[in-house]
Amino acid sequence: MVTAAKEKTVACNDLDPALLVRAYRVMLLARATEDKLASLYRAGMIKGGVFLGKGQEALSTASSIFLKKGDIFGPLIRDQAGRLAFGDTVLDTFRTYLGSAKGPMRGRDGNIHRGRPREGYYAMISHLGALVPVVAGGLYARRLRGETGVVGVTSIGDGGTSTGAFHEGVNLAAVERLPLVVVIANNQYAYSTPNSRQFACADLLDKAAGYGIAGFKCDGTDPFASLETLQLAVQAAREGRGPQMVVATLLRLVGHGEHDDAGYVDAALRQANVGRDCLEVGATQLIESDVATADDIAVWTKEAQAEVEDALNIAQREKGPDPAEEDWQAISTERLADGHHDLEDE
Amino acid sequence: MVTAAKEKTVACNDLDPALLVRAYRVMLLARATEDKLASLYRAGMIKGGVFLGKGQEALSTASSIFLKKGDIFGPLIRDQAGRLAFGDTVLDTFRTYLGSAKGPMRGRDGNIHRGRPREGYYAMISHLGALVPVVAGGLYARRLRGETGVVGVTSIGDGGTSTGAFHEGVNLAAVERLPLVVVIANNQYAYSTPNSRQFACADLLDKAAGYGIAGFKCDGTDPFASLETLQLAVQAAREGRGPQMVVATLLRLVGHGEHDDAGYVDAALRQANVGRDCLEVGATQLIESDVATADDIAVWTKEAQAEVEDALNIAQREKGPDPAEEDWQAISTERLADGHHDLEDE
Amino acid sequence: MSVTYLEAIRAAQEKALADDPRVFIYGQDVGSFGGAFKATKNLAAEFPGRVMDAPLSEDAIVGLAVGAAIEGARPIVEMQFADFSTVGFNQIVNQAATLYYRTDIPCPIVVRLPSGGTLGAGPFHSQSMEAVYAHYPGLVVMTPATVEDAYSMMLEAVSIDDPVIFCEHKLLYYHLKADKLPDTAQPVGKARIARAGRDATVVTYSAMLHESLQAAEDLVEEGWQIEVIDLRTVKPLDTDTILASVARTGRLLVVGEAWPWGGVNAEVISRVATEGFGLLDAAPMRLNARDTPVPYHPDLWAAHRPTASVIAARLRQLLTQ
Amino acid sequence: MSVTYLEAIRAAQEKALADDPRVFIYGQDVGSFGGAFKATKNLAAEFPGRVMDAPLSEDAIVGLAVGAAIEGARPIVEMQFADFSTVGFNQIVNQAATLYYRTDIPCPIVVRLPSGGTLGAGPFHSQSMEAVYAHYPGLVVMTPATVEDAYSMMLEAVSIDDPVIFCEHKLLYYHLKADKLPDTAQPVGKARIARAGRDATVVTYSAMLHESLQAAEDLVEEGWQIEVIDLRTVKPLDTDTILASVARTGRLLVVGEAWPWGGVNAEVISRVATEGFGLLDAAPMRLNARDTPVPYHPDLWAAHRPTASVIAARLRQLLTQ
Ligand SMILES: Cc1ncc(C[n+]2csc(CCOP(=O)(O)OP(=O)(O)O)c2C)c(N)n1
Ligand SMILES: Cc1ncc(C[n+]2csc(CCOP(=O)(O)OP(=O)(O)O)c2C)c(N)n1
Ligand SMILES: [Mg+2]
Ligand SMILES: [Mg+2]
Repeated sequence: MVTAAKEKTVACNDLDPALLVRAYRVMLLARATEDKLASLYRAGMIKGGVFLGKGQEALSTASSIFLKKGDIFGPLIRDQAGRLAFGDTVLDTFRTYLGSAKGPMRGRDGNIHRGRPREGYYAMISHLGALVPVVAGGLYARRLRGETGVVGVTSIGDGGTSTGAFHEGVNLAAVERLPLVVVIANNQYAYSTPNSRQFACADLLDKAAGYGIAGFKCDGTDPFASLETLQLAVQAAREGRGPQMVVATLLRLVGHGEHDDAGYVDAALRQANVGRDCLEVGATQLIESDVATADDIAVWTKEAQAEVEDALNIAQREKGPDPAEEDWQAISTERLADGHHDLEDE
Repeated sequence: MVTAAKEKTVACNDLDPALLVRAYRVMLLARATEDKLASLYRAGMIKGGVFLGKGQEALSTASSIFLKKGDIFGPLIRDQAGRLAFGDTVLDTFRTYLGSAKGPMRGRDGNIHRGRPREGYYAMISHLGALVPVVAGGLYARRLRGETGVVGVTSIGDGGTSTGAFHEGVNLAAVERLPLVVVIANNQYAYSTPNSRQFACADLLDKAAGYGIAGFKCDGTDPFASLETLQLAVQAAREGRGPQMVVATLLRLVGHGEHDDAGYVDAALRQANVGRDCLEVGATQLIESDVATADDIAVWTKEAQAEVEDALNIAQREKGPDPAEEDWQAISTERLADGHHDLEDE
Repeated sequence: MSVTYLEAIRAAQEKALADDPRVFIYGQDVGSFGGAFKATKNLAAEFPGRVMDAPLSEDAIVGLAVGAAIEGARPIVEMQFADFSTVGFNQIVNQAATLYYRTDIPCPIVVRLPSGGTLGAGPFHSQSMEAVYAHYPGLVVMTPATVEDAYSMMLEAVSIDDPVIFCEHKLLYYHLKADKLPDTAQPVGKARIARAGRDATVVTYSAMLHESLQAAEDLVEEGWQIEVIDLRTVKPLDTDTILASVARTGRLLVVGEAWPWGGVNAEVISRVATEGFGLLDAAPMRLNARDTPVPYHPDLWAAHRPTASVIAARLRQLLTQ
Repeated sequence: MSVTYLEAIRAAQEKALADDPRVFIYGQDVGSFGGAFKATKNLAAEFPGRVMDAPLSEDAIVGLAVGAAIEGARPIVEMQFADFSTVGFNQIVNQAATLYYRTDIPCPIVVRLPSGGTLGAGPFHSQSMEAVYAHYPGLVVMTPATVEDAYSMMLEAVSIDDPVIFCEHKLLYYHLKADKLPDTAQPVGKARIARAGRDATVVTYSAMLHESLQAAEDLVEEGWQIEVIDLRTVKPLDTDTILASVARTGRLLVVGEAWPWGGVNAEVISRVATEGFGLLDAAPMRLNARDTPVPYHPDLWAAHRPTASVIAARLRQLLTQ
């Protein structure tokens, strides 16, 4: 049983430059996608909420970039970047927000609830914490089938750690010694609620020992540190060392949703290290470590924006679902459909 | 914020001999009561389950004996002793098991679900963990009203620590810095489920730091140690040092309920220190520390048995509730009762 | 001046806090932020220490309220969305709802559930859970449909000694307006004839009241006079008012936004069929949402729940059968 | 040889485990202990690693099952008592029930709920939650009343691709016996005429089937022939069989053990009233438990739920009105 909560300060030197570039480009793509979502929201072109992960791209990318085909990723609200790194597309992102019938949710569910579970990309429900045992269950089934070396990653916020579902899920994963990595993005607030009204432990990482699982800590505004930490955590899980908890500190640089101006965020936090923009930090890191030049980054940024425009153009031309063609069935076994549907007669 | 998990090995010398005697006599009374409940069950005189706390009397007594009028006690399944120490009576115990209309539950609820909430003695529902936030809420209301120095104690098993309710409740209490003492009776099993299938932490006390609350540990088979530990914990809570977690190791010396022969319990555990009978340990302690003689204890035992017989005699003569006289209302506001009660017409 | 449905809820909470020191509010983001929908705006500043942000723990939030109620407090707890009350479900249906029956101690808590569908809200921010709670003994379930009721029923919810599930409809929050807050109110537990008529009775509640009133209006030019009853509370359910109306009209349509299996509509029809069978001139009818999760896309959503035109169409069937 | 209702459930799980490697069982004490009621006795030894003790975490237990189902497994999870499913409620109604609609991926899990009242079981070990689950889209809710159905419906529950809430009645566990397990079965989703009659129809399910059959028997000497329909599944609800019976008898009594507000009884009456209004010769009736928590004392419990004599009395009213 691994009980020691390890803390690791990371240098970038373990990471392949190609990976660093790939990760950074995902971050750029996520940012460009979200910037576009924000404008669409402001233009009234998205019905319902828009929930962005600005400032969390580094951690989110790191969460899934070490996963392979056959692994499981259960992203949460702020994981636009991690989704893209795991194989989600900008097109499917827009399709889901715009309700395209061609999107993975076919207009039935929207925004951050998208996924392609058959491909290991699970689709969250809104209830925070609820995804933790589901990802654990996916891993459990894989092991039962004899598959080894599979890893599952899921993420949660500081607020989500207060849910019973989080607790039960992490504890169950620990008992079953499942290869689950739980990434806690401690962005200081749950909607408007500061950490002081959310938990009383000195450090969220103190929770790891309480579950008897390994713990890692990193600066979530630092892409290199996030990558190296997640690489270690994913590797440990893959090697059979049971669940791993990663606690990253950072700040969300937008509102909870685009309707929210985040006026409650402490100005001092915005100025502090925790309030850094990981894209800026990453750019400096890449340049200083000679992995890329400022020009490279400018080009990638343009390319990301172009990709976003292209995807949006496609998604905007796609139709939404036709209510008349829906089967309006919530179960798959047709013969067991309950016959009583008043609205159908209309 | 108190985050250090303290461990304390206790000597008996801090405790008033009168308290030691009182505690031991409560333990004897609880044991005598439960022995009688077991025979009533075997004789088919109790309908429904009988759930006993044999082996846990020391810890349970210690849990509530330091509480005062105005404090809150939220006992669980194995707390016959703690209930008695807090002011519950043997008579009400039998009344509740036998369904007497004069019992605090008036035949509406039974066995371990009894309480007198107005007197700070809360009545558990079956769902484990669910009482934790309720006791926290009681303390919250007291503080809001300006009362200080109030303490609430509630208990939970090793199994109950896996519930979301436990987690949410303890965390909330920590955030609110409520004077709550949570006593975890780690009796090695949840029904038949051993700790190895319940949690993976090295020690349940490791959870305290994860909530940012103080932690104590004691040998739950040792009455003196249990008393001294709880005295410290209750005092710390009373002094405003926030929630306190006490983890005690012991074994339940009966089945989960009287229908259960506990055949799943590891024989080695029964032989080990954890399998000691706290009543025997307590007797030795009292005698060795010159607080009582073997004769005293024999007399007290007889007196406890006599008290039990007397109470049973009364309870057995009392009537159950008369269905025809029940109001069959689940809400107190009569004018808002829903008018639709088919069975009433019969 | 005009006041919205949401402002009425806020004003009622403000008055409750001002009038009764036992009242406090507990819920996620209800403090200085004023709540996800601003139903507690400024209340934390106005009533220091009595309007508190809770951890993200619905089970513990309701549990805390029950404990506080045992000690004589009168907590109002806000669920951020009704849909999230599923994780506080056990404390509501097994702890709060059983307390009085078991221990003779009332449990005066109010659980606010921002309920019902809105544009683009999708499967987990749109649910109508009134029927689930009404099924459990021990709960009062309120479903105000007007600004006046939002205000007066919230006040009464706080003042009665029993647990109240207060289903406020999000679609009405900002758009539904009244000139002013009411001074008097119909007693809780009594349904209201929102529109008098003689040809058929529509029984409905919450946001569907407005769709139903619109449908009734649309049928006027076809010569039909539709009576529309607003249930106001679904538990208790005011069977008498319903039966009296059906006695006049002989025809019944029940309209609700919740799912079709069971629920308020089934209960209303069942009561009329069992207790007022002879009053019916034609088979009663009902309109619910469809039996799927509430869809995200506006077009799907519009086809998922009853709307005025669907209600009107169904009424035409009812009137001519 | 004879086989009990409980043994049938055990045998069906055994067969499912033997026939399909994707099946596994997860729940508190289901492993070497064989479950609180012994519904999984010896299965852990027979199928190593596939029948596992779970931590005391209903939410996580159901969540695990959903995740496993996504990966193609077919988990059976046991709640120790139906009443405890309230703490796994969110995973059932929001995670499992919505998966197929949202993602097009079926969710073949079975949630076993030991349901209903027994002597001295009290408020938290007696509940009947079928109506609560049936209200939610996306769930199949089975309520077997016979040994044969306990067996064949459990097999079908495991084999269909959708989440099944399997409400097994604890009162039937040990006492209800059959000569042997069935080879064939009526399809799930079809109700069964448990006793043919011509004077009135009783629609019922689960343990109340046996009270209703007894009542029907008691009325024979008074010259009445009562038809008794066992719903078998409450969602889907086999409206056709009910309507066909009411068409023959003209009279309907619905009997259930759950609470009166809403629920199966309301849904059945509502369907008959809306779809078979003309078939009724008299007002339909219903019998439920009373609207309080299920009481502990045997005398209160006996007065809380319908029994054969109460059903017979109500039938006499129905037959003579
Ligand atoms: C169980 C539950 N309760 C309430 C909500 C409403 N809600 C959505 S996001 C949010 C705050 C989440 O905070 P955190 O977990 O820290 O994640 P962050 O938004 O900061 O990324 C809340 C309260 C929810 N989604 N689920
Ligand atoms: C939420 C919930 N799930 C299941 C049960 C059924 N149950 C009653 S006692 C018990 C075992 C409890 O174990 P533990 O918490 O260790 O306490 P102990 O019985 O050992 O004192 C279980 C599973 C319950 N009461 N509540
Ligand atoms: Mg956060
Ligand atoms: Mg235990």
